[in-house]
Amino acid sequence: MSLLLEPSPQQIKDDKIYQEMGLKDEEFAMVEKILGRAPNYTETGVFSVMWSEHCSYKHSKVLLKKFPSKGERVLQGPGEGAGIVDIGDGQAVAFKMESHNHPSAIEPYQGAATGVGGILRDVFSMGAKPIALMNSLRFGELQSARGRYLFEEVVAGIAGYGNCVGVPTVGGEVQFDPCYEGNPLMNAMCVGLIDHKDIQKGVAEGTGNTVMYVGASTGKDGIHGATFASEELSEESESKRPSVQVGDPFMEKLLLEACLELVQLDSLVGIQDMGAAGLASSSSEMASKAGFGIEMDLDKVPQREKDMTPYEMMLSESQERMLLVVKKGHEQEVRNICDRWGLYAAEVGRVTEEQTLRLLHQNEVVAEIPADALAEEAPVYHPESIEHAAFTKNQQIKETVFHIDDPKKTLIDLLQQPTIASKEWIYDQYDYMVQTNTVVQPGSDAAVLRVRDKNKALAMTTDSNSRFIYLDPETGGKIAVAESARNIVCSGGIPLGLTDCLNYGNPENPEIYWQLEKSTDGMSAACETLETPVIGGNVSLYNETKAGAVYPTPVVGMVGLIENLEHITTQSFKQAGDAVYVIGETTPDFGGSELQKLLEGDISGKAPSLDLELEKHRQNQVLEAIRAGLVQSAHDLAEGGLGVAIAESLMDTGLGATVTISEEVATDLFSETQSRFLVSVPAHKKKSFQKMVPDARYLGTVTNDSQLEVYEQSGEIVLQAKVDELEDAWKGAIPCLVKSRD
Amino acid sequence: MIKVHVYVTLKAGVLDPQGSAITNSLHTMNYDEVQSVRTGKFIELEVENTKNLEQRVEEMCEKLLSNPVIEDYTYTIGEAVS
Amino acid sequence: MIKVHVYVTLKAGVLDPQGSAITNSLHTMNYDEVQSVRTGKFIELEVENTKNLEQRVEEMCEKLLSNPVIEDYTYTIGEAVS
Amino acid sequence: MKFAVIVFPGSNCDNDMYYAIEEGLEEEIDKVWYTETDVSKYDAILLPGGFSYGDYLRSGAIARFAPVMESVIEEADKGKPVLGVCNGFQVLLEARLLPGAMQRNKDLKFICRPTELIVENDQTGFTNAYEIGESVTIPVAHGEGNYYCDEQTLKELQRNKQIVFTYRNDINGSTANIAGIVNEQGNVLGMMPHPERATSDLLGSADGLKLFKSMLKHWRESYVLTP
Ligand SMILES: Nc1ncnc2c1ncn2[C@@H]1O[C@H](COP(=O)(O)OP(=O)(O)O)[C@@H](O)[C@H]1O
Ligand SMILES: [Mg+2]
Repeated sequence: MSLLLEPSPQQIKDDKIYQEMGLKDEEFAMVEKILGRAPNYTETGVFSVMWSEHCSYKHSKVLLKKFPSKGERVLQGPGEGAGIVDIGDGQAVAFKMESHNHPSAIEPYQGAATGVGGILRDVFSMGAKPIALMNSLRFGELQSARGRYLFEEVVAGIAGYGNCVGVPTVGGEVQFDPCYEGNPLMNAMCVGLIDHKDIQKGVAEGTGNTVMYVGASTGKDGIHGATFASEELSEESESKRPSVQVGDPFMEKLLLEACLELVQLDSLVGIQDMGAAGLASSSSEMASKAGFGIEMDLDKVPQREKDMTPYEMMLSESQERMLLVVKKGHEQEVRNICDRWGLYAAEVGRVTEEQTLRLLHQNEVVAEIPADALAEEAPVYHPESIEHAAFTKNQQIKETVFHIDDPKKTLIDLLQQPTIASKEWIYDQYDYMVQTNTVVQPGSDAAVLRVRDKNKALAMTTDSNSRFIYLDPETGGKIAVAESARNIVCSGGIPLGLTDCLNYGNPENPEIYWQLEKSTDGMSAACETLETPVIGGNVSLYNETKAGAVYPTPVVGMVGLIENLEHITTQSFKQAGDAVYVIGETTPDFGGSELQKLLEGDISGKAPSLDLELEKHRQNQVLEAIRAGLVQSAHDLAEGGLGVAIAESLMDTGLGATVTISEEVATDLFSETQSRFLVSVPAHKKKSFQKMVPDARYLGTVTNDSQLEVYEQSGEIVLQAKVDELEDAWKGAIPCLVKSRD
Repeated sequence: MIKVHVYVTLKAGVLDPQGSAITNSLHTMNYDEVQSVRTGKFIELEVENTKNLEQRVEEMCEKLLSNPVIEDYTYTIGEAVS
Repeated sequence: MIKVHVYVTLKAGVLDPQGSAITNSLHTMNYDEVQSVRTGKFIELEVENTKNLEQRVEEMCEKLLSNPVIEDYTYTIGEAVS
Repeated sequence: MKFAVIVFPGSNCDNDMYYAIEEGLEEEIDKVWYTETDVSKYDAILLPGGFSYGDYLRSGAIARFAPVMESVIEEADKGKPVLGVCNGFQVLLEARLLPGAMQRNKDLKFICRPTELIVENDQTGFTNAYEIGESVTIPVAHGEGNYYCDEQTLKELQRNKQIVFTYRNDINGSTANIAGIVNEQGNVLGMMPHPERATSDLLGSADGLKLFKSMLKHWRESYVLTP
């Protein structure tokens, strides 16, 4: 009966109801042309979600094509649930990152939780067993009660979901900046392990094969509020209010286990999770990819609420659901597995020769759309691009050189900056050990997981310094990729490839589009040189509030292969007497640095430059030294420069260090020049190390007195601090910010 | 002192996985007469009698005790005791 | 169909960390009139009308819905509806 | 020695437990599905960590009624070793095989970290390879590990030496810093920390392996050597 309240095709057209669903006039005209008639309400809804930015990438497709996505090891590039890279022994690693920014801003706990759930399904629907979760988060500076609430709840939501499913959350990154105050970012990444033979695709092929629905029933969750013609339906609007997606990690765990068994069935043709745009996208994409069609009987879709309309069922984003295509006659095999896991498997349709998505409801055809039109033929835009005024302005600003009176105080202040401070408060809440493969726990440059029964391990990291990208999108884009690779290399790994999540403001604003264009150029260039193909990713645009857009924030999630367990390296100093070196020259680079933010309250100027060839060379050197067994610890120099890196290498070790720097104290200790590493080397291997890495500069030694002492060449002491004191400042900062009250 | 009872429930249409798990469990325990279970919170406050008690309780419910995005609440204000 | 409301509360003497956290939050939000907060569960069952309804509800509470080591429960049985 | 690790829907440390026995201890182990009704052929029963039934209602509350539990309770009553870790401990409490109850951690947050424990009783069939007063590092990962019992129960636990492990520092608000307890007969151990996560130095600690070694030693002494 609610069907009757839906506007007719004529009304949709005349009253431009399609606009409320997000379709533009010219897009609606395209739909009419494709169908040869005006679409009905359900069809309009399906087009509008499939042609949304989130599903169609209509503003970013052109840019994504630039990313290098091929490589010797790449088994699956962008286009499926997750990309897949070979790691030898018939094994491969599948990984992907995705944003859940908007839902996390509205309901932070559930938004973050369902973000984790979605990315897990992307990976296990490929047939891979999820072995690790990571995340990348952005918040305001925790000055407001709302900001702290968002932060606490997002972390709790990630923990609540991941811990319950039993996939360890092994790391991530978080930055705090006022630009994220009203629009936090929540990007989740999942890494899975798979045998080559088990790789699945989301395809619906073979006329007559059965389409099955497995998992939670469909409710009205997540149907976008703006897509309701609320005025016309006012008497029902209360009950039709779109509800927030709520995650059920327990259901996800059952679904995960069932899917890992299902992918072993020869009779399984294709499998895809119902993520954004739910049933609409999974069905049309599976059909389109395979060159077939799907006919679905919506009465057979398990429904959580009474009287759901086809529109609601197709657009619902209820969680923990999968769509399967099974060889005809083999449905019982699927049911058996699902039964064992307490899941309901419904036969909801069949694959058709004719390449159409046809939906039946109460014995009537309620939608008939060419499958390709939804998945492939979405409009593609080439928005206008204009150099961002902030860039123009910042390029003109002269370099500042800072002078510091009290280096110790500055170091402590920097260690308390939330972006640098210990993230223990966060990862203490994540079960990072379940599955018992986590060899390097959160807290080092990259997390490392062993591959069971093999003498190898996987290193993984997420990174992005959006301040640099804001100041200079192209250079900042390069830095994001390079920093990730540096983190992998410091752990003893060879970077294999990356997934990304592009978080930006409104691309219809030419300056924002320019940021998107330039930063992806920079990323692409870095990927070429560093040989890290992009095997998947996600785009999140329109991250804006009245106060403006977020910094351009392309987050990189990278995975590396450690070929021998003995190569596993962490950032912590290991033993008194070891020699400390810095690799790479230091110049005064303060644009976008933590020191600048600390002293001036804001960022400005030029981002540090990056020479990709030099970067590659240094990474090779470090990796070579690690693999030769010459290195005890390795750490990349990032936020806060050398001073912070040394302090971080001392945390929780009980050790100390005595080092000598040049006369440029501020620069030497706190500049953020790129392509630099801090390593420690056993005393008796100094010679071999210096031979292998001739441009390493000797700084001093690790000591056992739990003190950090920094001297100038002249012998004058610059800084002397108890490591305990540094540790307290560093560990106390975030708990203290969270507890503070207005 | 006045006792205030606050009942926080999930809005209609919001998934209640906990409720479903309890329903299933009751069924395996042969309580087949149970059709459905919805879970919520029951919060007891002891409050000094102030002016605008009702308004203040309502504020507390809105701001802290319930999450208005997914939950509804009701409350009862008891008799003053001791 | 009959609505049964079950209220599960912590036994007196059992610490309620969540209740204390809420009390503190309310105080920082300047609801100083709040003396103490105890949290519990509110469970709504929809039950077919059976014989011994009361006894069966009591059983469910004892066995599953509450843990007698730390919790007490009360319930109300509503009017039959449709 | 033949171990069973029970798999409830939502268990997620069952594999870890499996590997701890198979690779760490090098003994036999089967995964036993929660619908099985007879576990009598095993020499020891392990209830793993995780979120059985999503931890909905109260952790362990629903799993306690899983079909397999009747047989587990029967075997426990007969004196067979039963070890519940984390969620497994919570199930044992709900099943009243052990006294007390679990509440949310005092800070209301999940905590995951390596934790220092003190061995309070080295005379049990689970701890004979440790020494009393020994300090061991075994990780915790729980949101509801705040052990509660009333004063009288605590006195009994103390009198009967049922407290087996305590936390060196108060991490979750547990009564008397209790991390693990046995029943009066000493054959049922429940503990929040995860010994199966501490079975090799590569993972940060091998201190948990001794617990499984204790079980093996105890079994050999009590069943194999006696004719
Ligand atoms: N949101 C998060 N979730 C989990 N771990 C985190 C998070 N943020 C930071 N970490 C962990 O804290 C450590 C330091 O992070 P970060 O300062 O970003 O390191 P880097 O600059 O070397 O990438 C890393 O081990 C990282 O995995
Ligand atoms: Mg790093």
